[in-house]
Amino acid sequence: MSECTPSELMVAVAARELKDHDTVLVGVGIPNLAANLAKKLQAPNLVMVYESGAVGSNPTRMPLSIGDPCLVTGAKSVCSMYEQFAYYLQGGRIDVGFLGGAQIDKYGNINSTVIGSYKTPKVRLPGSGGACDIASNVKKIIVITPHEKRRFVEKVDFLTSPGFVDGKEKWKLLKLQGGGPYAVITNLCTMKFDDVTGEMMVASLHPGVTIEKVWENTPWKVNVAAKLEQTPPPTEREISALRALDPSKTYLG
Amino acid sequence: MSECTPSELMVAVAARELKDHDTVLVGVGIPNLAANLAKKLQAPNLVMVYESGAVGSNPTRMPLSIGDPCLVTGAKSVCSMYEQFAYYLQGGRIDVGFLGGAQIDKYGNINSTVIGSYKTPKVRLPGSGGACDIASNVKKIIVITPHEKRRFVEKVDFLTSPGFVDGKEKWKLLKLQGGGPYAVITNLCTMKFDDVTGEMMVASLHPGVTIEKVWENTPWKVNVAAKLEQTPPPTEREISALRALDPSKTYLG
Amino acid sequence: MSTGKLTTMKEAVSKYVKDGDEIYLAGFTHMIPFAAGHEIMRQKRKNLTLCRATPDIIYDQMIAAGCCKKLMFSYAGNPGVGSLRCFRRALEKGVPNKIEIDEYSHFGLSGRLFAGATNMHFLPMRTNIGSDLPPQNPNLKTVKDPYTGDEVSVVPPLKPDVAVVHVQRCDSNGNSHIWGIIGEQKDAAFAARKVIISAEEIVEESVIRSDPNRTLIPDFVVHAVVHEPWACHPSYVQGYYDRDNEFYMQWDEITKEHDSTMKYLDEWVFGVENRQQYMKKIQQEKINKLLPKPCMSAPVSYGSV
Amino acid sequence: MSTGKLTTMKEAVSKYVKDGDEIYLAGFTHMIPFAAGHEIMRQKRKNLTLCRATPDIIYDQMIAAGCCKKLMFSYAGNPGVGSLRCFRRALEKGVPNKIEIDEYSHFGLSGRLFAGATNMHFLPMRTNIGSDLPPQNPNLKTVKDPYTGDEVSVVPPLKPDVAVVHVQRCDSNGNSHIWGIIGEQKDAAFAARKVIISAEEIVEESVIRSDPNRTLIPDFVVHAVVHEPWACHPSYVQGYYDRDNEFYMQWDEITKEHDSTMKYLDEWVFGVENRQQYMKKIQQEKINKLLPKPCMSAPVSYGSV
Repeated sequence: MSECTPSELMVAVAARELKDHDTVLVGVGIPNLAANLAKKLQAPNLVMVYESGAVGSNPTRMPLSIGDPCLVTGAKSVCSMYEQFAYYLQGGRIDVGFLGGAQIDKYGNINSTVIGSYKTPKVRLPGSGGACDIASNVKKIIVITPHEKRRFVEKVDFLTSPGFVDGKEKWKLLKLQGGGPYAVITNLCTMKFDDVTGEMMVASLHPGVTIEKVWENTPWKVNVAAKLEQTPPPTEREISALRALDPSKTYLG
Repeated sequence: MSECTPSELMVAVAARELKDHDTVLVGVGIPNLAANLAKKLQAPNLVMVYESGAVGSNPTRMPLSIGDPCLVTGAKSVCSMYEQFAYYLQGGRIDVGFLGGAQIDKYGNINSTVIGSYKTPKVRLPGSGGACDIASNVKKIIVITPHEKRRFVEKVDFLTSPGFVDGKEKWKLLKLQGGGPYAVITNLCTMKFDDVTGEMMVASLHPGVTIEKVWENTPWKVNVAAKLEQTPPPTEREISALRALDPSKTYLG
Repeated sequence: MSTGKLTTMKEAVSKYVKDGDEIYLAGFTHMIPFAAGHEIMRQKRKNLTLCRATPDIIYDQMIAAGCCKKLMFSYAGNPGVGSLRCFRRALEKGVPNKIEIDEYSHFGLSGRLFAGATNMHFLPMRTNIGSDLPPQNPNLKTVKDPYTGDEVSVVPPLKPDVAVVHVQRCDSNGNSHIWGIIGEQKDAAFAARKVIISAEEIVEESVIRSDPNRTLIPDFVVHAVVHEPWACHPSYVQGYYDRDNEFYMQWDEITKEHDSTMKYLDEWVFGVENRQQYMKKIQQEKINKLLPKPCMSAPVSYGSV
Repeated sequence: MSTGKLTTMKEAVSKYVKDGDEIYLAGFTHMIPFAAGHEIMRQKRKNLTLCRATPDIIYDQMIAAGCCKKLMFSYAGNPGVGSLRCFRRALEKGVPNKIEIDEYSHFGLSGRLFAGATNMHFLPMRTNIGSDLPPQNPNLKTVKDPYTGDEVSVVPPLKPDVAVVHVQRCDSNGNSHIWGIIGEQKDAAFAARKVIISAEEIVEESVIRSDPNRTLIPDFVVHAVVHEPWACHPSYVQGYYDRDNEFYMQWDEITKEHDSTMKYLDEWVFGVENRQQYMKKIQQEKINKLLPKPCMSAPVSYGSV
């Protein structure tokens, strides 16, 4: 295994989840790196779509926001904000959406709105942005997050973006067109979701990590998949391609 | 009075109904001539909008359809079909719409769908096109039509585009945002609509026309406005400007 | 240049258009895809539901050729001329076969396609109220506005099996620049399950990427790309050739009888193999008259640091 | 060239922005109208409802300056950096005054504006279901889909009193060419009762008419036109100047305290008379770094016979 930082590990593992010809709704930072890494490796025909309306961007430098002008210069297509959400996201044309947030719970629900109560916030966070829309409409939600106790909670303070809500049976009644949460990738492991209950479970342990270490860093005793796998370590090829994408280590520090 | 054809008379009279800065939804032929005549005379800032999405067209020849390429070359703006109907028409931004049809009744309802019954048509006409949408949303509907008994009927075979439907009281309950029918301009007279009942009434007789002649050519005894006016005859200026717009007499024959 | 999704119209129609399909040949007067329509007729597709706001001459031809089971439309006229006689003959007399109709206003039908393209449950719109059309068409329903209590007309999304969209220029994967009257081209491409693009010009991807706001259709919704110059004659392509208005007027004469219509189709559709042969039959003099002088857009800069 | 609706930002704000108004300074990262925001602050407008999906630094400044009664938004962050500290200070601590919030997702708020621009009764959308936001916002309702019986989330139209939209180029009457990230610029202009356009360049009408598909805003919806180069700094204008990312990062530092924020505003907003003076205070070296190389669009022909 190549020596790598926890961020590099998460990005390398996340990139593997993307298939050639997938359409991905990309945010800046870590998800952008994962998408670009996949494009350099197994998914040369990955379609990158940004909330800002840019499609098929070809940036010559690292974009600093999803509205960065370098995402427009030489893009394949750019449309308005309502059109982006309506034609692409509501249109059911996005395979994978990356999300993050301050809290995530065992059903993959995400909170990026408020810590404490909505009316009297302890900490007011930025809010949904496109997150609730992405969560409701993409085929696979992938969450990349450091594995910290304050981020993993049994129940989010505020449900900004639906995962399986109260469990998969009830979730089906809501008839969201999206496929719901697919994977949560941390610096310790990859978690997926039980087909029947919709509960998070550890699917694969990253190199050198034990299930006990995952439990230590999760506030509830998270389930384990029937067949617990070992995450193949990042290859030289993955790491060197990744570092070339962020030479100044803005996101991979 | 200048010598003029019935078509020239109708166009000249219709053009007078347009004010400077009005937005007009223009069809080809007669309405196009009326709008262009008004623009040359009292309404230099008339905004001409076409169903095809063209706005502020500047055609160098007579357009042969509302989708004619000459309406696009040098236009101010062009948008998609849904956008044209949604932003302009539904947006409540059109002051005047010109309509025609096979039949018009005493409440200004228009039939451009079928003579006979819908399921077993005697004559199948083209259908609404944008007519129902225009009738429902413009502030003033103006109808230009030859005064013929087969065109004026007490009740249309099929209501394609709403006038005052069954009368103004009931029409108000439908809450259309448009202002309803405003004027019907024929080769004999200009008819307007009773404020209370919404019924058609003769408002102004064209030069040399008697009310009896109007009644002879209308299948019901159409009402007469409290103050019946005389249409001022077309001026030399109107007629010469008009003829310059259609030198080959395609529509003014 | 990569060959991407490039194919012939013959192949594209053979692969993507099936008997019984609901198809949308896009265009509001502008860029009506005649070449695709003719190829569908040559391949003798049957029981099609033909959808477009303005059926135009091409659907009149397809009705005469017996391809059509149902017409979905909002204005069944010959724009600027009068009736569509083949449509009327089928509807009024069952020649060559009875057809069903599914009728809307322009706003209603373009709204159905927009709702399909953006995958809405339904689309509320300010029209149809007071008209006699809703009682004839069960797709036109009303919903109570939860904010005002008013009854609002709504239409359901339309998602055709196949759309054919003609464009001025695209790359070999189907990233398409369209300008002039853009009608329902974008909505048709996003609403349909399969999309065939025909184009006046196939250009390098760099040309497309030089003006991304002009790209109304991105490649990944496109299944086949056909390089087909003059695909739209007698309709037109802004900046490339004008509408053949003479032919639109002649069509009224040609279609006076079903026999005279079939004679025309035998010569100009079934009697040729493809669009190239069709164009060879048209006199150069006539073609020259349809060629516009260039009238170029002022360029803009997309530069970033 | 006709002077049309040309005026100064001072005049335009004075005439069209009133205390208590609901205003929409448009832009999704791109072309945020800072010049208009600063002028509104200088004219000490109060009790404004500030609407935009991404409030960005300009609304953070206006909140600190005490102009804001309510913030309507969907993402109250400093894009690419972190929090909007003035927003949080007002919401969490009432400094300089308590503000109300009216919150949506991006799709929800851009949908409200689209519904306002196109005057819909309400807009159905696939979002909000399952989220905790609808119970907090009475504007988010559901309607039963008459075709499937499903419960569908809907939003009401948004029609602000005033919109300010910055554009790359327009004529003196406000016919505007916009490219790059076009965000909700068109929808803001069509939804609002009064529209102020600021522009990098005022061009002859013939430039606009050379490319009508690029005209997202037609003159007759526009009330005032202001020629205001660099109106968007520290935001950006595609093809004209890049985003001043350094400043976006500095803002986090500047706003650590209310006092330090006010010190910035005293110097850069209240301490200058207009945008020209603001720009004079910025070092030429910094400005040069923001200037992109041209990257021109391939032109198209709009010719007709």
